[in-house]
This record gives sequence, structure tokens and C-alpha cells, in this order.
Amino acid sequence: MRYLPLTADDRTAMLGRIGAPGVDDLFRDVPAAARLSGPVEGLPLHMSEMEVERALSAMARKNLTATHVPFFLGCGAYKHHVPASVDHLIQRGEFLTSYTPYQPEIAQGTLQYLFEFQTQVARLTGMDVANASMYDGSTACVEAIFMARRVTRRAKALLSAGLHPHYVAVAKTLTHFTDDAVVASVPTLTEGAPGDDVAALIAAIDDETSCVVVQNPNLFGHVADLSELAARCHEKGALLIAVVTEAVAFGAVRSPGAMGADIMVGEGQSIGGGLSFGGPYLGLFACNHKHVRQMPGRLCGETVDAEGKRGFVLTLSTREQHIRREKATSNICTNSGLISLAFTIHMSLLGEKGLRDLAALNHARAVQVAERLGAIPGVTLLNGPFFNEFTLALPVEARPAMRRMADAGVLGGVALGRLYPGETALANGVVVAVTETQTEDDVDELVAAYEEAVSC
Amino acid sequence: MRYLPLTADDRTAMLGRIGAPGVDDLFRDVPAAARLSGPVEGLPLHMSEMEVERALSAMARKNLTATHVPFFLGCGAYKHHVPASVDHLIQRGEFLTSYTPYQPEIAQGTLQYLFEFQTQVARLTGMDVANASMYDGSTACVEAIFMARRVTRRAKALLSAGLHPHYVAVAKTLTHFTDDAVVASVPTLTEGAPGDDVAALIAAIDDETSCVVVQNPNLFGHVADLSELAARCHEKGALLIAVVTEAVAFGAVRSPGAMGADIMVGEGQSIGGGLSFGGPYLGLFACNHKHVRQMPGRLCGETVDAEGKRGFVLTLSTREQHIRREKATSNICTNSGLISLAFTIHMSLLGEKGLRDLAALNHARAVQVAERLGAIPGVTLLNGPFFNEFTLALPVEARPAMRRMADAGVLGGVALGRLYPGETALANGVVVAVTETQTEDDVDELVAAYEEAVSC
Amino acid sequence: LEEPLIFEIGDNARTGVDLPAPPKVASRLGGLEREAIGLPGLSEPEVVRHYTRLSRQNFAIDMGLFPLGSCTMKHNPRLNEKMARLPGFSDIHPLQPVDSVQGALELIDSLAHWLKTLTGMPEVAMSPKAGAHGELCGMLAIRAAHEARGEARKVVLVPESAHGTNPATAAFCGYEVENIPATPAGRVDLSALKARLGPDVAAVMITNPNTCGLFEPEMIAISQAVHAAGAYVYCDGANFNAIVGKVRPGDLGIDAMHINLHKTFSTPHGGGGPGAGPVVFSAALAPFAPLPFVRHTGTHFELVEEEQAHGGDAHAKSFGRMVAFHGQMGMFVRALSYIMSHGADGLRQVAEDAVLNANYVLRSLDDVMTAPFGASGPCMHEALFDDGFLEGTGVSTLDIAKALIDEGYHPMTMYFPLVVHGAMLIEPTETESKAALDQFIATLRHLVARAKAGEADYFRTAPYFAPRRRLDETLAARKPVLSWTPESIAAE
Amino acid sequence: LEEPLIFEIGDNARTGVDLPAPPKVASRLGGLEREAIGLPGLSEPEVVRHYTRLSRQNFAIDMGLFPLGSCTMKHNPRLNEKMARLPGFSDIHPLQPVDSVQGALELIDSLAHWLKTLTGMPEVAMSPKAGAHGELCGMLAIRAAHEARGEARKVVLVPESAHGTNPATAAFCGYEVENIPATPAGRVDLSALKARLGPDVAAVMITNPNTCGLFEPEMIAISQAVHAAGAYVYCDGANFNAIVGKVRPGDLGIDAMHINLHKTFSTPHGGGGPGAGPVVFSAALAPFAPLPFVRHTGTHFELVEEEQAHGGDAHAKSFGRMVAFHGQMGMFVRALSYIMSHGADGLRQVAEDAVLNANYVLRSLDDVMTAPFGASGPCMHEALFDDGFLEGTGVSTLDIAKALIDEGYHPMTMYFPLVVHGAMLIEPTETESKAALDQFIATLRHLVARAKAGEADYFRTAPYFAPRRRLDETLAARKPVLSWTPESIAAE
Repeated sequence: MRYLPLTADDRTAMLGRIGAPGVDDLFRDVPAAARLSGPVEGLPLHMSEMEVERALSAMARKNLTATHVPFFLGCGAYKHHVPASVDHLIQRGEFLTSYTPYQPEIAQGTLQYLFEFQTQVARLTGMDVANASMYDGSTACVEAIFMARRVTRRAKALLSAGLHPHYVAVAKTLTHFTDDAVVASVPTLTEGAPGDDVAALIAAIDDETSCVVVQNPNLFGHVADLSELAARCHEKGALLIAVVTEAVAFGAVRSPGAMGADIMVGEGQSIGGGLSFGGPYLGLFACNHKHVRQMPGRLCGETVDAEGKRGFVLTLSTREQHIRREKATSNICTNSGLISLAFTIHMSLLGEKGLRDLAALNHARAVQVAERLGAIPGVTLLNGPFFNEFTLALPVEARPAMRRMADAGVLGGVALGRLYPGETALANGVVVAVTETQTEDDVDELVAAYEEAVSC
Repeated sequence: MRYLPLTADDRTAMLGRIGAPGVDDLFRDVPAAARLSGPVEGLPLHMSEMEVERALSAMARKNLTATHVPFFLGCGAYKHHVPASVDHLIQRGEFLTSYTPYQPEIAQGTLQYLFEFQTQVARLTGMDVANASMYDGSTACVEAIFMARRVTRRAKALLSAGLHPHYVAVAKTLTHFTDDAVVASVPTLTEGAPGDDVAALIAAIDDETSCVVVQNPNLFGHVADLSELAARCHEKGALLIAVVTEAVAFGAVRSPGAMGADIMVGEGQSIGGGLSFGGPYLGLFACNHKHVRQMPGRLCGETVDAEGKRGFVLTLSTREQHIRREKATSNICTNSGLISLAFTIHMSLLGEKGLRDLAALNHARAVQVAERLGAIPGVTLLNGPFFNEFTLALPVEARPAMRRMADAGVLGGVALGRLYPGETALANGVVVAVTETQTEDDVDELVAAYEEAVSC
Repeated sequence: LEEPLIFEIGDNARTGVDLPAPPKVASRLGGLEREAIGLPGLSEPEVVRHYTRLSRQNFAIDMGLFPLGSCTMKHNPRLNEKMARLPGFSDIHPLQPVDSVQGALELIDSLAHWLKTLTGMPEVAMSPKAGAHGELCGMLAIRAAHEARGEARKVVLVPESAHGTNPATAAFCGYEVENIPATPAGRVDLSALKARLGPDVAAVMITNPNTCGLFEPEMIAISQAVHAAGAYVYCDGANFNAIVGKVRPGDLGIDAMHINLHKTFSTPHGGGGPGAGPVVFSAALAPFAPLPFVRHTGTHFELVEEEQAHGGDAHAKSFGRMVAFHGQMGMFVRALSYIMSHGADGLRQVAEDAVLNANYVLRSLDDVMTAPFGASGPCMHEALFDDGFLEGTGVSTLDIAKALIDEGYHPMTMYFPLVVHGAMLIEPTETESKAALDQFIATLRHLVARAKAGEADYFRTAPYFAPRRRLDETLAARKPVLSWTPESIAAE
Repeated sequence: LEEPLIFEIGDNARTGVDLPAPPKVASRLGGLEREAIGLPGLSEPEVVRHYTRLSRQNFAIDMGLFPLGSCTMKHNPRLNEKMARLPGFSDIHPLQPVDSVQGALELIDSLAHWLKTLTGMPEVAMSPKAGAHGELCGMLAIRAAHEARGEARKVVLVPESAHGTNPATAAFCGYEVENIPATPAGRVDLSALKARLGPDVAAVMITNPNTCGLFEPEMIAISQAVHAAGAYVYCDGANFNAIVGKVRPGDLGIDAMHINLHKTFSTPHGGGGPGAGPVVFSAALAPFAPLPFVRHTGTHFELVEEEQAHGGDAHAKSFGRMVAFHGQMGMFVRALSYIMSHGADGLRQVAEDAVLNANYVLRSLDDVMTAPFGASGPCMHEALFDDGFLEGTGVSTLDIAKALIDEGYHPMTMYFPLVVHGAMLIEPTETESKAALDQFIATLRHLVARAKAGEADYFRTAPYFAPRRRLDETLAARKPVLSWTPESIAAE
């Protein structure tokens, strides 16, 4: 029992001081009917570190990993190269094994990086302020819808057809139990602007609308100018919520703030984070000054200590559940602390130059790959403008094609059939993401795999 | 240039303060004929972290790794399971990026673990004192031979035939340029005691002998009682140097100190270290009180600071080269700091109970495997007593057999032909090491591979 | 040396990454190029040093005892970190074809099996991202179950001693929250609860062991009464560490309980997350659990994630999806690594040692500090004191906590639970040695003696040796500075 | 909190590892069972906390500027650590059949190629374990070369400013050591050297850039004179960081030079090791280099490790094996990772920035401190001061160094080189930013001003805020306590 320091002698001595005849006496409040007399049945006993490592490694080996094959998946989760120093630093015990920084005297390390994180996110998104992170993009998105209700005192949210369908599903699940109405439609694969419904959204805004939620770049990789939509929202007293699932795009695409968004929510996994089969990820949440007191989640603020030295504390916590109980702005108690630290460190390493270079590299490589794939007879590249992700229409159903490709060792894209299982109009679509991580060989294998898939 | 903080503006400003027209002016003392006008020719330019990782990973993938195949090699380097916390702790920047602890006020972390290391090694070896580590077992061994010369003022070292042939080679190389005579003989594969020449050594000790060097367990895994040899050395005024290359044996086999050794040198890689293709490893060096001032290498000692608090410093440094210059006890300036830290942490995790359990597990598994291999028709198990390593005589030449086995994905042992390339009497011998790391499946594959090898 | 912010040391020219030059292509950004960002550039050495230095201003489990009640700050084994970084877990995409991630699904299924078996509950939803998110999951399932019966119950009962998240969650789900008082012995008042139960009550949210560190001896009776009234029992699983392997919540009549993997199963708190909050369900609530689910069919693992797949499926009545993707995979790996290391026997020992350590602290201090429920018997995994012993000293609970910092400890939980005055809640966890506890106890006794000896002035401005003295939280809230600008507050 | 020794907190019952139970077999230890050991047992949480706490008593590059002259304490990229831990490098046995380690041999061969090309030398011995071991290697090759010519030269000339290891190494190889004086400009006195050269001189051991931080402008002339006398030039490569990519030592007539991978190529110092000290050789010495060697034949890498393989081989005259196995593989991976990251262009920039940083420090301080060779022109990668500016202050070089600790810096190298009085040798390295240098310069100027203002008392007992005050080194040496016993020295 390598993690348990008490020895048999210790236990005896301690029971002596307590005055209990045995440890079971300490559990005497448990109803007799519920007391187990020994280890829970049906489960194995303790294992050595070596044995645990063997068992888990055996499971890990059964998965096809992104590093070891040509890998081109995106749709809300992206593979980027994360510098080795990021993972080194977040594993320092002082970060890894610390608690939520409620005791600021001994948590300035955490608090200062949160302040840096908030500043980075605010600048990246072109917004005034950001919170100290949330669970992930999808939960940040639904929190933004609730915030819009608090700000506008309206309860109808318009969701763009280009919004990630999982985000739509989460919004529908959580708003089912509130008074919010969520209006969402199925995307169309319009050539030149797949999933783009800005015009339709503008037309649909009415006096009941609390917010319009638009992802940009959208699920299909399409990049749109949201300025007119923002202006129209503001005319109608609604908020524009911009969603970004690929944070590297902040280095190349005009920011939500510059386009007039009121709230920006996003998935920050791309910077500092790994794929990790979908979690833990990093919810980004930013808004403008005037709405800050309606913002959910933790906030870190600057102050001074008793000697006048600059320091940081969690602040405006009257919004939060541990103070407000049932009147809190959200029920969220945990943020994505360590993942936000990874984001902060990676972003600090990049700096403005590095982020712009990284985004330019992603874009240029994606354009190259898109043109090669689009040139395959039978394959249509649907996108006009895009960043590092684009949608192809295949002459065959995409989901089985992607499965066969995976069996052959190429992860070639996300079939829209996976995300929209009932929608036959989308069944031949596939979204391909290109980042800095693929080699020329990977691209050649990808092209060959698509040629093969199309010819089947 | 991610590691270089100076910007072009910085460089200009700094040259301004220096008063130099350009950076080349700072190199004006270099003879013009030797000044390069640009990057050294024939070498690639800088690479991104991602590209370096790709290139090195490609090399790494070309090697057959011990974790991924049935692995049974020893002969001076052993695979053991090292707890994850060991590698985590030694990577803390405060350990990893610190210097030799010459400034004790800000190096107590290093100094205290060195003191713990010295104490652990002294207790494991049954000696009074240990130094703060040396390069590896082979260099520690030749340092012990030189130390015996300083102590005895004699210059003839008798090396056991059971001593690792690389250690013999190193001793020969270095003593070639001193006045020491090194007497070494080729081992014989005597059934019951391969490589054992204790009786011959006893007979060979004379009044010129500075020391007798015996490895125990020896290269062939044989375990001997050195007590009589020690007594005979002491009668003749020589020192007994005991060599241990498998530190886990300290948990099962009577210690060198208990058998009467005067100096113990060893390879500490087994505890806390990895295989790492042979380096960096960890030289262990211990002796008794009376010879401490002739001991080479760094020593950490206890003292007090100006406020009377316990603290640690490097001490007895008048033995060392940076003080003594040409009168130093050795020319060694660097120890194996970080590897000794890994040893110390792993040993602290093990404790006496863990080390004994580990050694018992190694021994029991080795006995099982030895008996299974020895039962293969044509294969002879040569060892009587052994710890976790034993020697087999095959009916075929072992070196090509091991090569074929490796081609088939089994690393089945070290062929003696690799270590004694000219010695045909040893050519059919192979040394097999068994530790806690092999699974039952590994053993089954090993047995099958030997059956196949023998039948060829 | 004061550590500046990165914005104060970076510039536009530097970067800590190198990248290959991009191929030359015509931009396809549609003219929507990025405007100025305003991020500082630093070289890698500067970044590494900056965050190393920052880290050294934190307290952490790796540095010392962290007796934070209800937070279960136990040892975080590095094996778990190593396992979570196996490329087969860390480097797979959530939307890969399921045949290419069979090992990942096996891992989720294995952890789910452990959680169900340890709790004695038939179903578990793995996707909730943290404890509070798990509460939400549980309450949504309860609401879905009532809706399926055509009932529109509006009230959720929450005991006084509940975690703050409980009422927040209930309100978030559209429920009215009513409090249930505690007995003088710190337990739920069963008769008050029974009196309030009725057709408008949807659920009771209970914490057991409760936030006073006490087990609810009437738990089975409570569950029976709640069920008899047509309502469900939600249990806050934050304190599961006290009973894991000793008691199965399913045997107590619980209908839903979240499990904080970052508490009981030692995934690191990481300065505030990420956590993971799987929720176990009784048979009554299982059909309403959220998607996605892993389903094991023979040798194959399927991922049920499509709401369209409901027909004929065990999850046909699922209330839907709570998050993108499948939950906190990285935390699942860590938790399973911890669980397999302990095994069923070790987890039982965990609970026993956690409870033993807490009682040892309780009985080593209750002669000099006041333990409001000390007379009622043993505590579970945390020892609760109030500030009665400080009466007349001029020293507060907060002062004691801050003084602990200078002694090398994290403060205990303060002023929680609310049911006692000036609460100090101490949870040592099972990973502290007797020697560490003895040192902690001696320190607290020493501080108590100083407080009683009239050293209030010393306490009022503690800590003295931390990276910062007490911080002005009022200033921070009154005039929020939430992102960096060149004008520092401190400079004013 | 004082951190005890593990021997003071462990016991016999605990352990921080779990192991499967061994199978039952009859012992084959021949009755030689282990006696009592006397090692303490601790649980994993205790061990992790103990060594975490200990680490926090160290200063390190990751914490601040480390201006330790002649030690090249530069940034240690974590990429290198990651690469060294790839199982394909870290988890292979030195005696595996060579066909199963082709990638490992390729790595050694690649690094060897870089080292040879950067130095302009035709051969490199990879196996030496550290700088001093590399010196030994170089001197053994020189002795072997003389022996091969039938010469028994007995003397090695070493300039005054040499590293302490140089005379130690020469003596170790059986040579008599004679010193060569320095000129007033801090260089080797060429005429004195020429005067001493003769048929008894085997080699000159020179450090270039020398330990005063100065390049030897007469280096080519020195080499020519040495060669003309039938001797060889050994160069201590500890200061290679100043010229890497700018000058090839082979172009200066060097015959042998060790390269401290842990200095120039940033493998971490690790609190005192492990290092690695490959040695490059001129054509004259190449045949005598030690075994083993990697040889690239078409697509295959061979390992030449057998002394028996001499006949017809390029290494037929090898002086033999210096270590078991093949050298510091783990350090090779780190160094190659560093080298490839920089490339030929980046390494040149390394030298330029290292020299620029040192000159910036020199010229920012030489108005308040005394720079003995400051007038002779630029320094290379380290700035040398003497204690002239402290005359009459009662403050010593040591005092200044210890006072730096309280300011957040590691002391500079003190009292070395010996050729100036009270030397302070400052090597900032290229991985320090201008801002960091400016802060360091300001700190030193402030300390100098305080010293000159008569605050000797303050300096004499500095540091004040380190984990320990000045330690009693005399006591340690007079009464050596080298391993733990229950009786502590401090308790007496």
C-alpha cells in the first residue's frame, strides 16, 4: 500500500488515543445493513505500479494515435505541436497539486497566471475581459446563452446552422429545463459558404431574441464577416455570441471583438492542450466591460497586500455559487485551472509573432491540401474562405469511407454523418483539418487515401 | 531562435554601450585565418522543436526497446521498474538545472540528498562511508585500484576472471600509463561456479599485491563467499576490492562489508536508473573509515551554519583536483549527481522492506526461468548459487543465436562471444538476467526462442 | 525579486517557438485578416523561468499538509500523470472511428464498472466535467424522470449543511429550494424532513457523510421516506472518500450521486481544475442518464452517442448530451490508475485511514479547541471545530487559519459548514503519516495557546512569511482590474 | 519547517513500492543471505514531499541568472529531456545485438559528425564521461602517439591560467607538469613557451578562450611552435561556447580538445553531473583514439568495440577502452537535440550573443569595478574582474558573492583564475535577456556602492535570506561526518 503511510503500529496507537476498540467502531453511525464486512465483491485487489502500468499500456496500445498516422481531424478538437516546456511546467507539484486559490497569500503563482490568462484571452478575442476559464467550449457556449438572458431579460436564442452540433445539443439539453427557447436549423452544404446562414439569422432576429450564436470559423471551416450581424443584433437589443473552436485562428482571422461580438466563447484546447479523446479541454469566455458582473465563472483581479505590494485575488465572487448559493450566475465551481495554465504558457511562448506565424503556417498548409484534395476527380471543395479546416463533398457516403481509411491507417477527416447521423443531405460531406503537424508524406498518404476512397 | 532572448534592437543597443561597431569586432583577437565568415559549412540550419522531435523520434523508432519485447539482458546493465515519481522529482528544475553545490547556502537540496545517498550506499554495501558517486562502475573500479596503490604503496592488482571484461579493459587502459601491473586471466565456465577463481586468487596474492578485485555476483551470475579471500588479503597487507554491478543484489546477498572487503565499487544503475544504452550510469564507491582520506570523488559532510542549524557541505576537498591540481587523488571533477538523486529517491521509496522484497522477487523469478531453460535438451545451466543472473552453455555458438533471436523480437541474453570475442572456449555461453519486469508471456516466448535456437 | 507580468517583460520581436516557413499560397481568408493583438513575445528561457518562479509562490500538497475540509487534498501519484500521457490516451481524437479507439472505450468502460460496483448502483454517466456539473446531471435526470411520469414537482429540499453548489444547481434546473434544519447532533432532522415531504417535492439533495463530517445514521430511513413521497434522493458525493469500499451508497437508497474523481480518486486539483464528476444512478433514474455511453458487446466497445439511436435502446429516455465529446478522458485514466493501484482492499483501507486520521486529529485537539459535535461520537473523514474556544481572545477563525500559513500549512476550511459558528473543518486525508499529524497537532496546540495567552495582535496580521501579506479583497471587488494595462494598481 | 533526513522519519514497516508476491522457490543464494541493512521505509507521499521540499532549497538556472564563470550555466531546453526519454533511446541495452540498435548508433554517428564538423577535426572519441575524463582521453592519446614513435617525453606545459583539472590530468597520466607564465595582457607568454619547448615536452595543455575570458591571439603561432618541437596541443574545450560556429579549433592547430556537452550543448548540470566529454582529434592523434567507435558503412552502422579487431582497421593503434559500454547516450541525445534546434546558423549566434552579453556586463561595470584586462580589448564569453575596487573597504570577493545570493542570484566564480587577485569571473551566457542583464548590473552596482560606502559588516555575514547562513566548512573537514547516525552534529 505504497500511498498509505500508516503502519499497523500507528493505527493501534491512534485508536488508543481516540479510545476506540477498533477502526470499525469509527463507522458505527453507518446503518448495520449497509456496512460491508470486507472488500467490495467482484473487484480485483491492489496492484503494483508495474502491473497497473502494464494493464493501462495494453489498453492504450489498442488505439490509433494521431502522432503515428496521417491525421486530419478537427471539428472542435485540433492537434497542434505543444512545446515540451509546457508539459514540464504544468507538472510542477506547486501547480499540479495546489488548490483553487482561495488563500491568496500562498497562491500568487496560480493567481498571477490566471490574470495573465485573462489578459491573453481578452486580447486574442478583441474583448475587454475574460474569465479564468470554464469546462470546455460547449459548456461555455450554453453559459453565454444564459448570460444573454440575464442581460437582455429575454429567452430566445438563435443558433447558427454552422455551430458545432454538439454545442447545439448541449444548449438544447440545458435549456430544456429553463425558459429559454433555442432555435436551431440544419446546415446546408452551400458551395462557397457551407453552413453559412448569416443572412437567415439577420432576418430571424426579433424583439424576443436574447442572442444570436454564430461559430466563426464555423464547423465547416467557413469564415464569415459578422459585422453586419452584430450591428443588426444591437439594433434589436440582442447580443451577438461568437463561438471559436480553433483558438489558433485568433492569429489569422479578424477577432470577434473587432467584428462587434458582445460575448466570445470558445474552445481553447488548441493552445497548450492535447486531443485527449475530448477532455479535459478549456472553455474560453470573454465579454465587454459593461456585462462583466453578469459573467459566469471565476475571475482573478489585481489588488495590493497589507504592505502595498501588487497581488492578485479571486474577485467579484458574489456572482459565484459558493457565496450566492441559489442566486449564483452559474453552478460552476471548478474551472480548467491546469489547462488554462498550459494555454497561458504556450501562448507566452508563442507571443504575437509566434501565434501569427503558426496561424499563417496552418492556413498555407491547409490551402495546399485543400487544393490537392479538391483536384481529385469526384471530390468537391465546398469552401470559399477558410482558415485551416474545410469541407469536401465526396461522391460516396463519407462515414464508411472514413472508417475504411482508418482501418488502413489514415485518419482522413470527420464525416458529417458522424455529427449529423440522420441527415442524408450531409452524408457525403467530410471536414478536413490541416495544421502544422502533418508532414509532406502524411499529405501524400492522405491524397492517396482519398483517391482510393473515391474510386471504391 | 527560441532559446535566444536578444533582439536585433537589443544587440544594437548593447554594442553601443560597449562601443563596438559590430559583433565581429568582439572577435578581433581571433587570427584572421581562422575566422569563419558565415555558418560552418556542411551542416543544416536551425530547426523547429517539431522538426527536431520528428527527426530524433525516427531514429528512436529504429531500436528494439526492452519494454516492447521479451528482454533478458544483464552483464552490468539491468532493467528494473522505476516508480514514476523518481523521474518526476529529478526533473524538477531546482535539481535538474542546478550546479555542483559549491555554494552550500543555496544548495542544501543537493547536499542533503547526497548525504542521504552516501548513507544509503554505506549501509547497502556494509561499509563505513561512501562518496557522492562516480561516473560508472568501470571507472569507479579503476579508481579503487589506484586508491589501493596509495594505501598500500604497492602496484600490482590481481583481477578476478569473473570481473566484467569491460572493467578489466578499462583498468588495463588506464594502468598502462601508470606503474601499476594488472594481472587478469580468462574465465572458465566451470559447472557449478562459472568464472569463480577465488582459490586461484588466494594462491596468487604475494607481497607485491596492492589489491584483489573480485566481482560478486560475478559476470556469470555466480555468488561466492569472499570472507576467506578477504582474510588472506589482509594477512598479506593487500586490500580486497569487491565489485557489484547489480545493486538490487544488495537486498539479497551478504554485503561486501560483511565479507570483509576494504573497498566496494559498483554500478548503481539498477536502482533508479534506466538502461539508456550504457550511460549515464552511476559509480558507487565505499570504503572503511581508515581509508577515507585516500578515497577519490566528492564527499558531502554534515556541519552547522552561522546560526547553529544543521547543514551540509562538500568536504575533504583537499583531495580533489580543483584544490590540489596535480596532487589530487583523481582527476575526476564531475559526479553523476542526477543519477545519484534518482538512486536515492528510488531507494527511499523501496526502504529496507521494499528492497528485500524486490530482491526476493528477482531471485525467485530467476530461479524459475533458470530451471525452465536448463531443462531444454542440449542447454546446460552452469550456475550453482546465483542471484538474478545465470549462465547457460548452448550446443551452438551463442552470438549468432542471440542475433537471430533479436531479429525475431526476443532479447534472450548476452552472448559471451560479444564480451570475449576471441575466446572460443566461451563462445557457446550466454548470460541471462531475470528481474521483476518480465511477464509470464515473456518467459514463455524466451523458452520457445531457446528451444528454436537449440534446434537450429 | 518580484515577478513581473509577461506583459511587462515581453516585446514584439521575440518568440519562444520556431516554426518552419509556410509555403507561399494565395490567402483564402476572405479578406478577414487579423488586426493587432497586443501579445508580448518572450524567449523560451524567459518563459520557463517566469512560470517556475511563479509556481514557487504557491502552496501545494507536495509541499505540506493540506487540511482543507471537504476538499480531500490527498497525495497525487505521479504514476497517474504518466499513464494519462500515454499517447494511446492523450493523442487520440474524440471523433475518430470507434474501431480505432477500442482501448479508450475499454478504459472508460473499466472505470465505469469500478464506479458502479463500488457504489452498488446500476448505471453511471461519465461525461460530467466536475462535481457541480455532476450535480446538474443528477438533477436533470430527476427532473426528466418526473416529467416522464407527467409530474411537475417544483421543490427541492436541501439540508442546512449542504455544499453551496447544491442549492445553486437546483435553482439552475428551475427548482425552488427549501432548507431542512439540522438536529443539535449535526444531522438532518428526519421528522422535519418527513413533515415537509409531499407531492410538490421533487428531490432531497443530501450530503453524506455530511459537511459536519458526520454520517447520517438515519440515511436508509430518509431514503425510504423520500421514495414513499415519490421523490428522489440526490447525494453529494464530495465526501465519498470517507466510506469508499466500506459502504455502497446504493445500499442506502441513493438515486443519484456524483463522484469527484479529483477528490476520492486523486486526480490532481491543478489549482482549480480540471475535475471530473461522473454520476451513478439507481435503476429508477438510469433510463434518463445523459449520452454518450460506452456499451460493451462481446469483444467490441460501442459508443452510444446519437440521440437518434434511442429506439429500443436502454438509454431511450436519455435527457440528452451535457458536453461536447465524451467527458474528461485524461481524468478517467488518472482515476483508474489510482483505483487499480489500491484495489478493492486498498480503497477500503483508504476510507478507514482517512477516518482514523480525522478522529485522531479530533481527539488530539478537542481538549483545547471546541468540537461542537464531538460528544456525539466519532467523526468521519473530517474533524469539525467551532470558534467557541476563541471567545474573548480577540482572535478569529480566519486569524488562526492565516497563522497556520507561517507554520508551513495550508489553512483548514473556514466558516463552513454554516451550521456552527466560526467553523474550522479539518480533513487530513489518509495520505498523511502519523508523524505529520503529530506535528500539525502540536502546531495547532501551540497557536491555540498563543491565542489564549493574549497574542491577538500577532494573529490579526498574520501571515508574515508568505509570498504576500493579507490582500485587499475589497479593493479588488470595488474597482475590478481584470486584465493587465500598463498602469498598475499598486503604483497608484 | 526544517526538513529531516529520511533516516529520521522512516521505519521498518513502511514502503513506497508495491510488488507482486514472489513465486515460491528454493533459494539458490548458496547460504549467503543478506544481513540487516538499516534502511528506513517511507510511503510514496512522504518521499515525494521530502524531495520536493529539498529541491526548494536549491538555486537553479530555472530560478534566476547563474553567472558562474567557466561553467556555462545556460538554459536547459525541456525538449532535450523529452527526447532523451524516448523509449528507443532510454530503454535499450548496451549489449543488444547491433542490428537491434541501428537508430542509437545513427544518433551517436550524427552527433559525432556535428562535433567533427564544428571543430574542423577529423575524429572524435565519444565515450569519455565528462570534461576531466575527456582530458584524460586526450592526454592518453598524446602519450600513445609518442610511445608509437618510441619517444618517452616526460613534461607537459600548462599555462598559469589553466583549469585545475589540466595539471591533475597530466599528472595522472604520469607526466611532470610545468607552468608557463602569462603576459600582463592575460595571455600565454609565447616567448616563454618557445623557450621551454624541447624534446622532453610531450604536450602543451591550453585553454582557449582562456580562463581570463580572453582569446589567445597567438594561438596559431603557439600550435606551430609546439608541433615544430614534436609535441602536441591539447585544448581544454570548456570555453567552446564563446567560439562555437565562429572558429574551428582545427584551424588553430589543436590536436585534441574535449567538449563538455553539459556546457556548450546544454545538457543539464544536474547538481554535479552527469556530464559528457567527447574528444575531437587531429589527424595526427586520430589513430590512437579509444574504443568503441561507430562506423557507418552504407546503410548500416557498425560498432567497433573489440580490441581484437585492430588489424587493418583505422583504429588499429587505439589506446583501448576508457569505460564500460559506449559513453553517455542520454547526454548525446540531449546535445543533438540542442544542436539540431540551433543549426549551424544558431550556434554561430550562440557564440556571438554569449560574447556580446559578457562584453555588455564588462563595459557596464568597469567604471565601478576593476577589470584587470579590460584595457586590452573585448573579452570573450566571460568578464573578469579583480578585487582592486574593494581595496580598503573591508569587503572581500567572497562577501560580494554571498551578498548576491540575497539579491536572487547565484554567485559568480570567485578567486579563479588565480592569475588575478580576488578574481570574479562572470559568464552570463547567451540565454540571458538584456533586461535580465540590466537588472543584474544594477544589482552589482548597488552592492559595490554599499561596499564602498563602508557597509562591510553587512557583507561579512551575508547571505541573510538563503535557506542557510554561511556554513562551517572547517568543522566539516576537521571532524568529518559523512553518513547519518542518530547523533546529529548540530545537537552537540
